[in-house]
Amino acid sequence: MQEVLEKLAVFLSWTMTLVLCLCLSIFLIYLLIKGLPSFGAELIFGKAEPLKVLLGQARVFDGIFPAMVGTFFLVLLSAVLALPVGVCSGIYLAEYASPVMKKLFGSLFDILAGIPSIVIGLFGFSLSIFLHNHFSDRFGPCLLISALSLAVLVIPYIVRSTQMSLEELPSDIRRTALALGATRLQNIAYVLIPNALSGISSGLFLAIGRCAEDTAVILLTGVVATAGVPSSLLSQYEALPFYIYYISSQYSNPAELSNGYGACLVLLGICSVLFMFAYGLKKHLSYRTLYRV
Amino acid sequence: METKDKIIVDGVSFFYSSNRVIDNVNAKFKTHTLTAITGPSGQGKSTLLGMFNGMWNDTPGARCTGEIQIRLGGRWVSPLKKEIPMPLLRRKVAMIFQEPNPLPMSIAKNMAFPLKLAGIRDKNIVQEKVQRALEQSFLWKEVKGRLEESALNLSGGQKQRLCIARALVLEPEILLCDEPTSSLDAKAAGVIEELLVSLKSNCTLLVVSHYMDQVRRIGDQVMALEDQGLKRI
Amino acid sequence: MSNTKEIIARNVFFLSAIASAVMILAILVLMIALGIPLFKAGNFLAIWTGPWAPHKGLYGIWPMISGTLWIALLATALCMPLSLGASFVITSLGGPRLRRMLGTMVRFMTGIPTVIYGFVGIFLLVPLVREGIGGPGMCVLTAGMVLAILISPTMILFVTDSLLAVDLSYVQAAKALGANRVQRLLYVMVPRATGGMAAGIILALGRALGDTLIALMLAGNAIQAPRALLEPARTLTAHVALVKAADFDSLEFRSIFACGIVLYLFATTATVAVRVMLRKREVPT
Amino acid sequence: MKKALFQIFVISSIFSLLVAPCFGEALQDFEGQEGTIKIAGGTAHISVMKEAAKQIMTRYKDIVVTVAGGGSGLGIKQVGEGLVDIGNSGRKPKPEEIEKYKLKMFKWAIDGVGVVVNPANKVQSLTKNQLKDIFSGKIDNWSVLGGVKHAITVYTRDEASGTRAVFWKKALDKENISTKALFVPSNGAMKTAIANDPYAIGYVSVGHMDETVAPVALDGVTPTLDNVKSGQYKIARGLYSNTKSDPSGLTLLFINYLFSSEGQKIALEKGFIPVK
Repeated sequence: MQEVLEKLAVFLSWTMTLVLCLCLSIFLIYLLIKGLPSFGAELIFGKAEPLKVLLGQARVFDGIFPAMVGTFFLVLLSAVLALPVGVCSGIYLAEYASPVMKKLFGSLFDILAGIPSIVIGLFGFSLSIFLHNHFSDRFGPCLLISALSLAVLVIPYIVRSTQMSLEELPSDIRRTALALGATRLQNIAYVLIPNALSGISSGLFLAIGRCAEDTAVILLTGVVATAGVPSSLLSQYEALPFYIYYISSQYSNPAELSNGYGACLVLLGICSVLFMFAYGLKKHLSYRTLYRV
Repeated sequence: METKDKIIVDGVSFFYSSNRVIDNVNAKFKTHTLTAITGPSGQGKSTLLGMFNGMWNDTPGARCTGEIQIRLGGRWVSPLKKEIPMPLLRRKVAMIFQEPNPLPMSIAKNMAFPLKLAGIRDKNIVQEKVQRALEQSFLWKEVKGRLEESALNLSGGQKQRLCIARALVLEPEILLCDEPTSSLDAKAAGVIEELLVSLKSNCTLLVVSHYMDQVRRIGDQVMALEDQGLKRI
Repeated sequence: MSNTKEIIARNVFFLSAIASAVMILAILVLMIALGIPLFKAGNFLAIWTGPWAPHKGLYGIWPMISGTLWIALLATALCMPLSLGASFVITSLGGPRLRRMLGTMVRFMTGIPTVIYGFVGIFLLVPLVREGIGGPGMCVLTAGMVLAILISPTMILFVTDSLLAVDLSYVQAAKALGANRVQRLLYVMVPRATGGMAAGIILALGRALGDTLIALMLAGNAIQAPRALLEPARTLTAHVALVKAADFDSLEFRSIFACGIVLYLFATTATVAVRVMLRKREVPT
Repeated sequence: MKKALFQIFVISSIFSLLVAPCFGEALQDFEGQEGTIKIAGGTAHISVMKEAAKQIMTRYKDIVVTVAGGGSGLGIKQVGEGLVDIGNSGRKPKPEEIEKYKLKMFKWAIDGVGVVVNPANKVQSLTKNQLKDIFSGKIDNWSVLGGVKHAITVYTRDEASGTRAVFWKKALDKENISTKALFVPSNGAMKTAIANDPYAIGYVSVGHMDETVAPVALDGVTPTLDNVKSGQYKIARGLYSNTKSDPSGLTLLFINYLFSSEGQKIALEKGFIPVK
């Protein structure tokens, strides 16, 4: 009886693994078959000349260039906003916080990490309305608001990766500079942070990947179907994931749909490279940054 | 030789969480002597050393009672009461660890690192101090042509001597050594022993070691940490 | 001199932590504050349990709560066998090379953007379900299936980690007693990793509850509480995404803050549950 | 770099002078202007808005036109709050909306709202009562209407949609829409959904209809541009672009452009009935 159960468990495990692999393969193959034909300069630049577009002399209307630029700025801005706050909070938690504070903040960041992105998007949306009504008409859902909201979304990742990579430094490294008369801050700046850099950057890569793929937040905070290359922080913008969402529900001809598949491949490429970078730097730390243990 | 007291330990106990690690230790260490401390492992020899340069002061769960007095620059200070900023204390009470711990940078940078921490940036002074410290630690001849190489490429014994030199660069009055030879082969250990003895002219040394013969060889005074107490032998 | 620097730095670090933490509370407070007009307007209970019929002045979000639960629970249920099976293969059953390959595959899956799953779901799975099983195609089942794949890496990584965290000495002991790989897995590793495995399942459930795009793209967004797998449904998240288009001052618009609050509570409950389970695991048994 | 830009500017100005007669006057008014026009709201309008934006942005590099959907309700609200410069609506703004936000309405085209099914569907003609029964869920299988034996999938739009408002009032006489109906967020999405689902029924702006969907004759009248124009097909509505008080600057130029011969030509090309 027991033996049968064991055999069954093994059989089911293999079957399930196979099913999972099969699902993933079908998914990828389907995407490649549909997406590869549209791959090329025209996917990105449409009918405009690539060089002119890159020099800012021509505008793209039927390619994904504006969406790519929008996503790039969005990700860059969110990283710039989230990185200092996240790293500083991580340093505080790892190096200064008392055990009670550690627990308290740890729980809070866990909660923040678990909040659905649409809720954070809603927060950003409300914030933009608030700013609009109380400060200046120029505010509204825009690139800056989206980047701010995305920063809130990914701060827990950066905090956690910073905290964990500092905490897992061996005490050897930790006390070297201290024994040489370093102040706490000197120790952090000259020894701990440089040694924890790979962990911190793996967290940063995860954060960037998350920013690049998230659709729910930007859906509420300023992404639009047509905006061209964003001209300022307060302008609306296009973004790759939204483009894919938009095309999926309202493509008007087969060419647009095929562009959608192409955009899927581009986004998939960007995100998987970012995530693989993160795992390459610090595999285990990345797991825990994403899913906490 | 002066025979003034350098360190006075008076009824010191150490607790980690709720465990008593060291119980009511009393001792005196004289200037320009080398005191060797021995004893079975797990009795808190390293812990004891760490109390002299305040290594435990920020560790959650660690607690000391009693009093330690150290005479620095003619003034008595207490590391346990934090009468002096810890970085300043540690510049004068240097420490060497069991595992040589050069930082992942060049030999020259490693040597200049404590000076950088102390805010000394004048190139000439730095160079002069670095050279003197390397000479004191029998390392200058071996490394003078390769100061820009990574410190991690040195042999184990050289690494440990580099760490000693790095500690000496701030001209400490006391040098705490935690099992400085136990990760080295016999030959390298011999060099370190010789080096430590020669340093008595500069500082007061406390050397923790579990090699009884080594302890006898180098110590002016030998103490054993047993059953949580420190006894002279 | 360097002392002031120390103090400044310390405070900067501390304030950063405070600022990020305040965000979390600010989000909740803002949502409650903005939802107040809705709570005041009518029957408080009806908001959570009533139907959604804006033209009749009914702004209940029960259909969305129900839709969220249906889809998330279905996804978790479908994901569980997949993930447990894959975790068993990765931790014990597979050979070293296969383990590495599967590990890489799972890590790769964490990087696949949600919207792409949705995209492929619309054009590949929806017609399959519609023709093969019936119904409108866009339904609880379709969304649940895609969501199951989406959350599987979360569960697999977490469960794998918990299994591998089991003290090696136990495993060695069992090995010395003649237990084979399967027996070591089933009788030594799994019983000791239950806390972590349960935490992984809840974490994945949390992700399923909070996901927007899959349901928005694949579940049909109908405003009824679903009663079968082939019926369309609308999740709280999709509702937020759809109704943000409404008039800001209207009660209809305010209802999305009620959705936000419910989602926030769901997510926080899941997080707390995970923490509690992991704390249990830390206690040696 | 700057010099190069200047050269390009000179060359393109000369070029544009040469070809200027080809462009209508309204487009030329944008010459020398810079800034952003934000447009949101009605999704029936999007094709025209996008084309107009493309015309303007291709010619004038310092002007950015952003186009977002969201539905008529959103358009009216957002322009009222000053979040966008032009808020489109596929229904006439309600008197209280006009008063509250001091809206100025510009109706630049006429459109109809027609029922559509998948081209594979044999049922392409319904009575009004059948339509009401389908949308309320009383008729739930195509076989009842002489089609294949498969459940009907009803698609509808959200409350913010002007298309829904018009359809609900004029075609369904304000009768219930089943809660089982699937929701899509725009006219474009409705068309795509119907084109992909052989058992679907929905309603869409007549301007959006193409060969991927089949129009359904209602009480014998097919929703086509001609039938809307002649008044035979009753479910018609205006396409409005609304501004908060009188438009000025770029916004005014854009509205003017919509009413220019070119703007009206775009409307015609995109399947609407120009007002001029």
